[in-house]
Amino acid sequence: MTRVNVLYFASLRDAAGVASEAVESDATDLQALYGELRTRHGFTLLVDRLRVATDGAFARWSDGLREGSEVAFIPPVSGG
Amino acid sequence: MTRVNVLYFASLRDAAGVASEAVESDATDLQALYGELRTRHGFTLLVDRLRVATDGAFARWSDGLREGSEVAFIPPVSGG
Amino acid sequence: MKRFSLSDRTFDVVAMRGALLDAHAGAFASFEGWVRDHNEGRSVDGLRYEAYVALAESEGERVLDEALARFDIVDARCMHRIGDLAIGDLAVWVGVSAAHRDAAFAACRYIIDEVKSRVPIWKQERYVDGVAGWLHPE
Amino acid sequence: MKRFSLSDRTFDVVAMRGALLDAHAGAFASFEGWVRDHNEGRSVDGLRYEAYVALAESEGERVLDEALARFDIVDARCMHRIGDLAIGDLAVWVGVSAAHRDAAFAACRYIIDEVKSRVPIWKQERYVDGVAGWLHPE
Repeated sequence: MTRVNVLYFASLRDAAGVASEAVESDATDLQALYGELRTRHGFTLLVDRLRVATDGAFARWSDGLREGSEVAFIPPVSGG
Repeated sequence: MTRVNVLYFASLRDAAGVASEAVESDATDLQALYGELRTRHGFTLLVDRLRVATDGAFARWSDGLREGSEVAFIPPVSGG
Repeated sequence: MKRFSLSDRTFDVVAMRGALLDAHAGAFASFEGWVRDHNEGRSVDGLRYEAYVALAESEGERVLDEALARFDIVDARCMHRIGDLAIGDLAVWVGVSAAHRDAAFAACRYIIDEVKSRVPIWKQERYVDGVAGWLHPE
Repeated sequence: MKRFSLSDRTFDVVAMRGALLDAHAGAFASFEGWVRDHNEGRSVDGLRYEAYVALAESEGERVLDEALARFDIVDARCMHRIGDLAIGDLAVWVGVSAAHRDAAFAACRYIIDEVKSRVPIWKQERYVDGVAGWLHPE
């Protein structure tokens, strides 16, 4: 099991009901982690509409989970 | 003879030595008037690089001279 | 030096512009996004911007770095509001100084386009009829 | 109402911009031309703008009218300095408000391009080495 801190923004935060949570997971990569959390929280956004970041930098969905890292799922942005 | 008031700007004014002058001319159109004044003042700008205006509005070189009107020769502009 | 920044309160456009005044720069282009009173036919009451601050700051800075590398400009800045905004509030400001206007316009356009499409900031509109939603454009 | 104007002294950009603030307009693009310290390799000390005032005002107004007709914008303004200017002085200002940024940028660019190419204003540069000339671009 790898322990990470997950950040939620915008509609993902509304759906999760929290801005962040500590998660323990056996997921082999970030895409699998999102799949688990999507099931748990009922997220409607599919993975191909998101980007993912770890520790404040964009990451690849195929990256593995690093113990103690911060993982953020980035819904389509709407600044400006 | 038609009497007009001619305005000079920028390098034309420097060459003429005056900002405006009263001119009496037999010129049949504004292009011929410019030709006369070019000879008199030694203007280097050829007519095809200028535009012409009468009484504050752009005019055609083929327009005739109107008694008492204000004629301006417009060198290439360089605002902005 | 930081060229991109987030601000949780009204910011001073005059000071931002002043920082770009330069004796070598003949041209200055700027863009501002304001909160409109309508969007796609609905009356808007105000809006809220939220950011993933650490990543928004680094990605915003990257956009500005790209603009400086791609275009023949002297300098550039971008500021984006976060938090609650009312109708008529300034949401985003971009300013670019350059020797000539082609580069100033092109870089200004590049920066606002990239900030809108890449920087992790989200907008939640409050409508006059009460329903609010986060905007996640396709 | 006049949207184009000439000014023989420093003008207030903040007030000009304020006049374009509008609850319907989400986008604002502006352009400023400043007096540079060099032009085509020569050191510039300052410059003088002269206008055929009556025709410059009517032709400038026509440019603004065209912009309002061609682009989906809310409003626009342009101010051009005349007289003596020093390095760093603001020579020309264009501001455009619109619902969306495409039209704001396009109209802003149109206005400055047309003003530069059509409005009877002439620039005389003063060089550090003393020689000054009126610019009459090909």
